Amino acid sequence: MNLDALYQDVILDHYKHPQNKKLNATYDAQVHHVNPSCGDEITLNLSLSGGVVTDISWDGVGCSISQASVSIMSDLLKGKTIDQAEAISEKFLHLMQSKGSEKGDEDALEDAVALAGVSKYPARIKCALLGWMAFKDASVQAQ
Amino acid sequence: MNLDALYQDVILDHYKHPQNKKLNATYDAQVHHVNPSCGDEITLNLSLSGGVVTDISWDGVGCSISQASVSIMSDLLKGKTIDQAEAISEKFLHLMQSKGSEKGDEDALEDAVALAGVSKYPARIKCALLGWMAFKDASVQAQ
Amino acid sequence: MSFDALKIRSDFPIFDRTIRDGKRLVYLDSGATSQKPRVVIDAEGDFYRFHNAAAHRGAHQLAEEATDAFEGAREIVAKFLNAAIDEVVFTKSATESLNLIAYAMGNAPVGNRFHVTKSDRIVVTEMEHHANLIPWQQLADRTGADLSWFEVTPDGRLDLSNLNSVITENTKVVSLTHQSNVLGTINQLGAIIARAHAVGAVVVLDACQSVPHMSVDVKDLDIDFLAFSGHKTVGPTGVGIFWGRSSLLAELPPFLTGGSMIESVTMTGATWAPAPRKFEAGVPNMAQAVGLGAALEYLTNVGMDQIHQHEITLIASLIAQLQEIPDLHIVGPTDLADRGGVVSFTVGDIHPHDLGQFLDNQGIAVRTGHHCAWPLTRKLGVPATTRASVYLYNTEEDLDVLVKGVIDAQRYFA
Amino acid sequence: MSFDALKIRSDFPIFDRTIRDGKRLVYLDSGATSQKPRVVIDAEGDFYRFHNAAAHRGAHQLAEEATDAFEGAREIVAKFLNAAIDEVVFTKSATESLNLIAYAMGNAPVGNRFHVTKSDRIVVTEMEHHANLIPWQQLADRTGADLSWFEVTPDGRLDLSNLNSVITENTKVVSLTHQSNVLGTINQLGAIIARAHAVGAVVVLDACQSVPHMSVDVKDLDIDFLAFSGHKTVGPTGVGIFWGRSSLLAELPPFLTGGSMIESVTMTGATWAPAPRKFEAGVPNMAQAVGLGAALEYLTNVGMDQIHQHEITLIASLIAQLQEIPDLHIVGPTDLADRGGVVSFTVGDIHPHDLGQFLDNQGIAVRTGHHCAWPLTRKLGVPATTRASVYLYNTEEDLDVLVKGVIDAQRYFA
Ligand SMILES: Cc1ncc(COP(=O)(O)O)c(C=O)c1O
Ligand SMILES: Cc1ncc(COP(=O)(O)O)c(C=O)c1O
Repeated sequence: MNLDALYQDVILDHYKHPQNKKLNATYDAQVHHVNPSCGDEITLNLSLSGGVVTDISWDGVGCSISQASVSIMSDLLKGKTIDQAEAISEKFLHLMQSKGSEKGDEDALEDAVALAGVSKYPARIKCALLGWMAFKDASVQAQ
Repeated sequence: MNLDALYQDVILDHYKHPQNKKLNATYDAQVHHVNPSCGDEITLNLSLSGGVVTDISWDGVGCSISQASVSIMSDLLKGKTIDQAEAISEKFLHLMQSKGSEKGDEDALEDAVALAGVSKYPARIKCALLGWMAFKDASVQAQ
Repeated sequence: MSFDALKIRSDFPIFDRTIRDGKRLVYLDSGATSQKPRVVIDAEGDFYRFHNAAAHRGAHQLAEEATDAFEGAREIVAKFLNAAIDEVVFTKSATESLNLIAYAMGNAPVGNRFHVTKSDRIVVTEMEHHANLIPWQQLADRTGADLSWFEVTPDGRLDLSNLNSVITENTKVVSLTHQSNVLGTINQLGAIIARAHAVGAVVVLDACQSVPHMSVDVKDLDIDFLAFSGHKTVGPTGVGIFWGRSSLLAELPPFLTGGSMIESVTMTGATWAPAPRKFEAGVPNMAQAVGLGAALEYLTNVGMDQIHQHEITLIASLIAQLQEIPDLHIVGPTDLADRGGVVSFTVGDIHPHDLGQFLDNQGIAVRTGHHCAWPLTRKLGVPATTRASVYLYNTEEDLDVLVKGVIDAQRYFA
Repeated sequence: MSFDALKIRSDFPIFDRTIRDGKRLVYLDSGATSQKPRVVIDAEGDFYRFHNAAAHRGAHQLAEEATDAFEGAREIVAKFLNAAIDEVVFTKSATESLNLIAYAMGNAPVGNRFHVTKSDRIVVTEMEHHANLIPWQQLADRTGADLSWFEVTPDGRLDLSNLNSVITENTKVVSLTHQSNVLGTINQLGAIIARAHAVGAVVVLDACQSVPHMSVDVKDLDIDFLAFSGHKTVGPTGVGIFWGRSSLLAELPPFLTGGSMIESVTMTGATWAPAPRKFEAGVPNMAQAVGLGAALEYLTNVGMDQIHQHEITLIASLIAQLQEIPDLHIVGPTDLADRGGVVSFTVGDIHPHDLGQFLDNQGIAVRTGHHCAWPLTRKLGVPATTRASVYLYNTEEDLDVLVKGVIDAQRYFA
């Protein structure tokens, strides 16, 4: 196995320089999610306006996969409509469940395709999904 | 295996014609014992006088081994001193635990040596001991 | 392919051994526990040989493989019962599964739909195995709830004539066996489930004697919870299943607590993972779960309907032959409708323990006693019975040996 | 004979396989679960192949043999712990054993010495595994009793400075781990046990991390109850041990109820068999108990003192090597007194999950996370740690591979 396929530069970059990792004081929904098996935690603030994701900010502790994934997600989904964000999230979930058989739709997922390698490591899929699940939860609460 | 070594004539005789199987109305101790794994039950009445077993009477349901054993025991221990009865009971217990390696002390155990074959069948030892355990319990209570 | 019990038997290594100085093993005690095919023994061994690690607890390859094997087994069980994967909980036995639901209900706080108080009722039947009776007695004791039961008719069926006065408006749970392990009776569940659901009670099915022997579809049956044991299902010892409707498992509090069933823990309290994890505290019985998966796949390959048909054919034949024997009394239904592969009987004055011993001496394994259903045995007015139970590896020849054995015993103890 | 870990390793089939494209398996996760020697796998298989039947439940030869095998295993466990045979209870896991005692105490009626009320206290420690924490939280919740605990010092030892104010006169039970599964600390029990007994409390020892690794004598320790898991003791999954002093087991109410644990049963109530049967409801995990027996015999043959010495030697070497690595921080005692074969650490900013993944890619299996001791991890101020744990089959070479792996990881994630 080539570890570089898992730890792509995009991931390590996001890990070292996470985007939107500073909780915005105003938000429409705040959620706190944990990964009980490893102890990773995330708090995510979401703002919506007229069916559009106007802001995602977050804070948390976790491994490079979970941190990079939420960083990428926050960049990617900001500015999208709720419907678009849901569709992208669905695609990302599908990619994670692909057991290494898919590369991901780069047009929709952009940087998030760098996480494709995670799908070969069942124990890490939850890391990659932590932020996305938090977003999903927050978007339900905010609507 | 020869089943006749287990079901000796003495046993079948006692089974068909059990001794002292009619509860005496007067007694110093009455006990009720069950064998939870097969449902066998026995009620035993014991009378003592001056350190001597003056009467053992009983009633119950059970297999040939348990019925014959209590019948033999009641015959054997009546008239003995408590000390003698305890010594005989110890010898019988020892015989039952012998896994078929002993024949039993016929002077002390008399008809009860016919039960020696039971010691080869672990599941039946409890049957053979049911009455003896009831006696032991009753003799403690009566003293 | 026609059903070939002899061929099936060759999959089970234990039949290569002999009993009591060279006699062929005639195993008629599958109601107590079933024998295991080679594929099950190997599945358990191979787990240890190739994939052993703590499932759900490591980021290394072995832990991934152990998790896959364990979760793969859950998928097989779900498919076997026509259930959703997350509805399947691994326990150590049906006994644990039944204690799980009874204790978990006892843990339910006010406001939870499972909360039990002294104004509630718990309903069982007179033909329950101790495992589906005592846990409910204990729950009734702890909560003050009333324990009621359906009686058994002289021919060994449930008496449902008082259905509405047994399952009252305040009934919280109805727990009963699918098939009696003593009588062979297969209980007809429709009216009971309808009434239970009408009063808002949940229905728990003790499927120990049905899941191994016929196809059981939890959706079709419309029950709420189900329990069975792996060891009666040609699977390993040390594993059982607790199944529950997803929406109900979400509300049911946990039973055993500890590692892997939590969401978050502090020194003063904890929150729970979603089902099934909430009900699986600790490093699970992984090798046994995997063995159970192999067992259910084995049974599926043979065909559950074929197995059931085979058993019915055998039991019809056995009942007919036993009825010919003077002084032999069958305890339980003799008509074949709604009846599984278990026959209990008494033979004149011969105590079952003596009969069992005699048969054992011929290589025949039967069970004697109250079969862990003591209240039923008392009700039937017998101190004990002898029970023969059949499974996929039994043949007509096994029955012939048994019938001859009973007749010889009559002569021996005459 | 000198201790030969390589020879021992050859008894464990899993080491014949490779990890991640051909790398040698360096298994440093025995704290989570141990690997199994051939004799254990075979003992479980042979039970099914030759002796399988329901123990204690049949009058036939197979049932006799199954009973002998199962009870023989109990004898081995008793000898291993220096306990009386009837004091050994088979459970499915340490988790069940610890739930057993907590629930059974909750079942104790007024007048029973185990009866718990809101004026009682339950004492644990901050270094407990969830399995020895949450069951007590739950008991405290159900009864209103107060839950208190010993804190952990910065160097990873129990802080006993407030012994008498933690174990108060109203303390009913003190339950603690013998060896921390995170820190490696072996707790010194003398003062705790003396104080507990002085106030009439019983002492429960979670021996999951000690029984597999050193000789544990329950009489010598003067404890009251003990729990451990078979799967960490080179034994099968699906089996654990609950040990209790004979006189206490006699008074402790049962936990799981059902078949084989009863004396008599009616529709309205039941009475109990004496221990250990009272605590073993249902057809037991026979094959797993037999496998555990084989495991303990295997360990005894190797020698528990030799195993402990081997682990101490390895861990001393490992700690020394880890301390050389810049940015690596050992969580737990670094002095070797009273310390077992477990080392947890953090490496700079590298998240344990990433480190574990990197090591896995080299064939090295370690555990990462909170190790089911989340309150301890919080207290230590780290979100998670990486844990290496050694056992009889590990070698200096395994440690070299680990140390090199950690250094390479630092470079990779730099
Ligand atoms: C100290 C300690 N206690 C309890 C347990 C629980 O053991 P199990 O999960 O086997 O029930 C473990 C292991 O996971 C442990 O390390
Ligand atoms: C009808 C029924 N219920 C429950 C049980 C209990 O199963 P186990 O002992 O495997 O837990 C049995 C078997 O013993 C049974 O036949």
